[in-house]
Amino acid sequence: MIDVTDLVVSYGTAIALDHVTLAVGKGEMVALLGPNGAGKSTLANTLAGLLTPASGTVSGTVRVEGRLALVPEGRQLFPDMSVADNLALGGWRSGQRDPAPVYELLPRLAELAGRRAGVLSGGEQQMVAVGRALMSRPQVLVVDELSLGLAPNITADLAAHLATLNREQGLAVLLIEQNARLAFELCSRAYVLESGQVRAEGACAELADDPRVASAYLGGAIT
Amino acid sequence: MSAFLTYLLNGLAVGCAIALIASGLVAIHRVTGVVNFAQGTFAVVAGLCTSSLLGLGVPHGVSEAAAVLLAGVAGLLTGLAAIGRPGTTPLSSLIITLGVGVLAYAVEIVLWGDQPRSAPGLAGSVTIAGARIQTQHLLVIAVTAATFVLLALFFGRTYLGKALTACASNPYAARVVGIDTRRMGLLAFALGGLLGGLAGVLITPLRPISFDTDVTLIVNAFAAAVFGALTRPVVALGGALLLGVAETMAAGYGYGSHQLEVALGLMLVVMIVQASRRSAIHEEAV
Amino acid sequence: MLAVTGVSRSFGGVYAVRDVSLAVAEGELCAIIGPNGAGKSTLFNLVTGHLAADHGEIAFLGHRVDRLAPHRRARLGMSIVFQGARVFRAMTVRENVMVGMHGRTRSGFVSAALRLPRHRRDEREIGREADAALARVGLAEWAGRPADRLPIGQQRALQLARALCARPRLLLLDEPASGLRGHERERLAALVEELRADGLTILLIEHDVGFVTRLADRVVVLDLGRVIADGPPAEIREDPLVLAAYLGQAS
Amino acid sequence: MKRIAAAALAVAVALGLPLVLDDSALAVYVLLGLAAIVTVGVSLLMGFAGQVSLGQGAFYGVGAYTAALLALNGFPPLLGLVAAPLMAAVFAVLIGMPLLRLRGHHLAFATLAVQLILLSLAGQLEFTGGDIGLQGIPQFGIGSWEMDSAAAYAWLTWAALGLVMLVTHHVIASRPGRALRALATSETAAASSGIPVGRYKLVVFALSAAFAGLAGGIYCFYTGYVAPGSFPVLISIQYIVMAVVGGLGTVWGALAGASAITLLVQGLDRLAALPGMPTYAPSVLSYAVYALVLIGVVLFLPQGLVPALTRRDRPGRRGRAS
Repeated sequence: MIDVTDLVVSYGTAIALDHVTLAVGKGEMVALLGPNGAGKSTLANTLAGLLTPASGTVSGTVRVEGRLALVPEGRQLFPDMSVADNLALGGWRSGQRDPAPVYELLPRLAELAGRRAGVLSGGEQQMVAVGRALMSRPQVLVVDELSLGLAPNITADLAAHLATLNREQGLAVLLIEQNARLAFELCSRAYVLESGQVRAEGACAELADDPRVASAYLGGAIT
Repeated sequence: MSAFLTYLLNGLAVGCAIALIASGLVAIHRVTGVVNFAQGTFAVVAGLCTSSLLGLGVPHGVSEAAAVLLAGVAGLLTGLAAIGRPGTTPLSSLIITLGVGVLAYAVEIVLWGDQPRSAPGLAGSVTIAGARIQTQHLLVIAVTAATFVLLALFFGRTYLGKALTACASNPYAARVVGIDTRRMGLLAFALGGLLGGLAGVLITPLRPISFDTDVTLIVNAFAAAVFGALTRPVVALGGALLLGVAETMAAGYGYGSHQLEVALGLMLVVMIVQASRRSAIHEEAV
Repeated sequence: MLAVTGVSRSFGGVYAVRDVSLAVAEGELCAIIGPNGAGKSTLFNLVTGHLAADHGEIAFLGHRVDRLAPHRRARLGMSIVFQGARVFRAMTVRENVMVGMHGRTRSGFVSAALRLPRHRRDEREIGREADAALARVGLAEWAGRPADRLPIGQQRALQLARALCARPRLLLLDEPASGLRGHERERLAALVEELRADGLTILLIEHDVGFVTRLADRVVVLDLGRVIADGPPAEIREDPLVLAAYLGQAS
Repeated sequence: MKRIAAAALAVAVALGLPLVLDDSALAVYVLLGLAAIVTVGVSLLMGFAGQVSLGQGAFYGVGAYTAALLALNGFPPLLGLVAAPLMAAVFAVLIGMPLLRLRGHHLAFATLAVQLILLSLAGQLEFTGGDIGLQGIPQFGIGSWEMDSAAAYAWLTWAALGLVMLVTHHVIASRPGRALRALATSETAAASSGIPVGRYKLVVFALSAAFAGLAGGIYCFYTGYVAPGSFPVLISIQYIVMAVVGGLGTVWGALAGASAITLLVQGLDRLAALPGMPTYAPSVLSYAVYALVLIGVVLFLPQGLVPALTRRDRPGRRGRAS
């Protein structure tokens, strides 16, 4: 699905991603962890084709068929447009303008269809963002900071939706998170990104106890 | 009283023309962040073009339509120069549109000379409540009203219009869903050209147009657009009508010589009041 | 030295900072941490005067400063290093640092245009201080380069040199380590420790809790615009509220 | 040493030229010098301090009218010439206080609006002579000495240009100059370094206005009349073109840009005056030149002529430095 090899991305003189290699397989749920400023969102934007890599490759289904959708950090909805319009625009690439299939997957969105996206609660907005991404009929969903600014029970609710989509639709997910606990519950594998480099990778069960993960968040970063 | 009504309706007609130009300015600014200095030029080009075509014996309707389309093409070309090259900053784009406006002077003088030209519009007048109104004034008001309704339908109901709105609402998100924001910007410029052209075609029968009329037009339109902070078309419409009526009343009751100062002074006050509510930290936020 | 009392600021009805109080004592290194969107940068903007508070008081060195313009607060002895690379374009590294001396010198347009003795005296002093500050952050050999072409690490050091040039009483650092690599971080940490040993009071925003626990005397934790913890680093690391904010609560 | 020699040579050429130029060339030389004086101010304002003005012609006009009115009312011309930049600066401070809160395109439109308002007022008020303007302005002179040769005006103009360039050069390489260049990048970071941003913007606005006012003062004595038509909106755009072409943010760029554009337009004017050319040819050609040069430079040479030309020897310099 996603194959990233030796990816380098920089903003002017600042290097944001430093030779990153990672992969997401078909139907897999993979987490990308790391503190702020680690380069997680840069990776998300590069995968979505919004940033051009300085070197390295991004390949797989992503590039060949354009079947990757991004749920960007901070939702990034069109705040003054209705939920239905937000969803419709999500189908810009795929040509799917009718949100009905997404309403089936996320019935709550059908109830919100006529509301302005900007006035919704954080959790509802995040659901719209996920729905909008699904409109492009993706095979891979990159979710950047699902839990940002949301109460734990709402995050859990959204995470359950993602798990269902993964199970029933075979949707592969790359979950970019600051919230390690959530990521470990949801995903099978994880990468830990710090200062633009992959510091650790492996099965979530093992990584959860790995001191490098805790250190990335709670100290010891200066080694 | 009848004089008042005449001035009011004439003023509304003038305001409508300003509103059309202003709405082009707003459409372009919303989608691209660029203030298009050449916006008044589109009106001039269309106005001069109609007068030539009618002079050549091309029938009404066809002449006007061709002129508006030409202005649309001018808009597209302006857009290509202003935002066609990746990495052009909004301020550079503004300077480029300024250059396009000056370049248009050269072209217009070659094609049409430097003397003002007029074009026949709708002849005759009607009497409403004792006030004599030229039919052309009513036509301007009607066409503008229809245009604004069409614009509202286009932006609110069509998929393409929504995509344009999306670019204005959140350009980053627009790119996330795959919308090519640069192409949308060019589309906005073309639309701006059409709207400016429409204004030019409508006002040429009312007041003769020469190559340098664009300065007055753009300044008035910018003043109107500034009421809505360059982003809200309906407020810009209100501002334009207010300006048109105020200027016409001032002229009608004998203060005509100061109408430009009044309009510009009003624009300055509005801008300064708006600016004092913003802080630098937000404009510089990365 | 710095006393923030009950300060709030909202944007469009949403509180970015809500009823925050905090005090920094002379010579202390106090760190503010918190997840993304916790209100840390807003708090800094309120302290330095780039944003006005809706409510609350800010006092610095015993003066109320919450109505003062940013440059007045700077002249009282507040210097800030911004997170984004705000080096001045089209100026050399040395000229960038010389700007930091602005508040400590007086020569104006007239003495500059006429090259009066006062201007020469000021220029000499500004140059001397700038060179000293550049040497201190290890940028001496870069002095003549265009500032905006420096790598990000050196741009950060440059901002720090500029701030030091003002001889501040209080230094505010907004995520000084973000975007830096291991050895650059290490050097920065050493420099911050050194400044602190010299008696400079420092208020620091940082995501990297490791960086903070090593350097700070005291840590204030913000979450959703409020202070949720305030204490020495060792305590903070064990605080369940902090762990929840960072690692997420088990649901 | 080399730089001093180059500067001395430039001064010698500038002062020597009036001796060898014929009358029509002298007229071009004077107008070039005047345009360069204003352009140095535009470059200081836009290139160093990052503030846009599309109304620089207004300050030029204020200077010209000030000197003209004083001279016509019997005051000595020297007083008029001193008052011209001062009045322009005072006017800039008065309008700058509210206007400089604006940024980018708002400031551009606001300054343009100020010029339009002034032009309209000058065309209507009695004491400015309405649309006809003021005529019969006496020659410049000091005491009983009267300046009556074009060469003398050329020297006066170029001496003023030299002064303006020297002042600008001194200012930008000093404490206030660094402050201006700093606030052009980031007003917040500048304020955090203790720079009173608002006051500095006002001072640089006034300084650039004073330069324009000085040029306007010389202009009114040189031509002997002023009218609103002498200061069209296009003249302000012309200064922008000159500053942008030469390269914003260099003192020599302003002179280079003013020279390049003035000579180009003059050359085309000669071309347009050839038999068989239509009567509108001169204005068409100058509009086309302004426009194409402006667009071309902004798109393809955003740093302007002077930096583009001098950059060539930079790698060598850098090699030595590191």
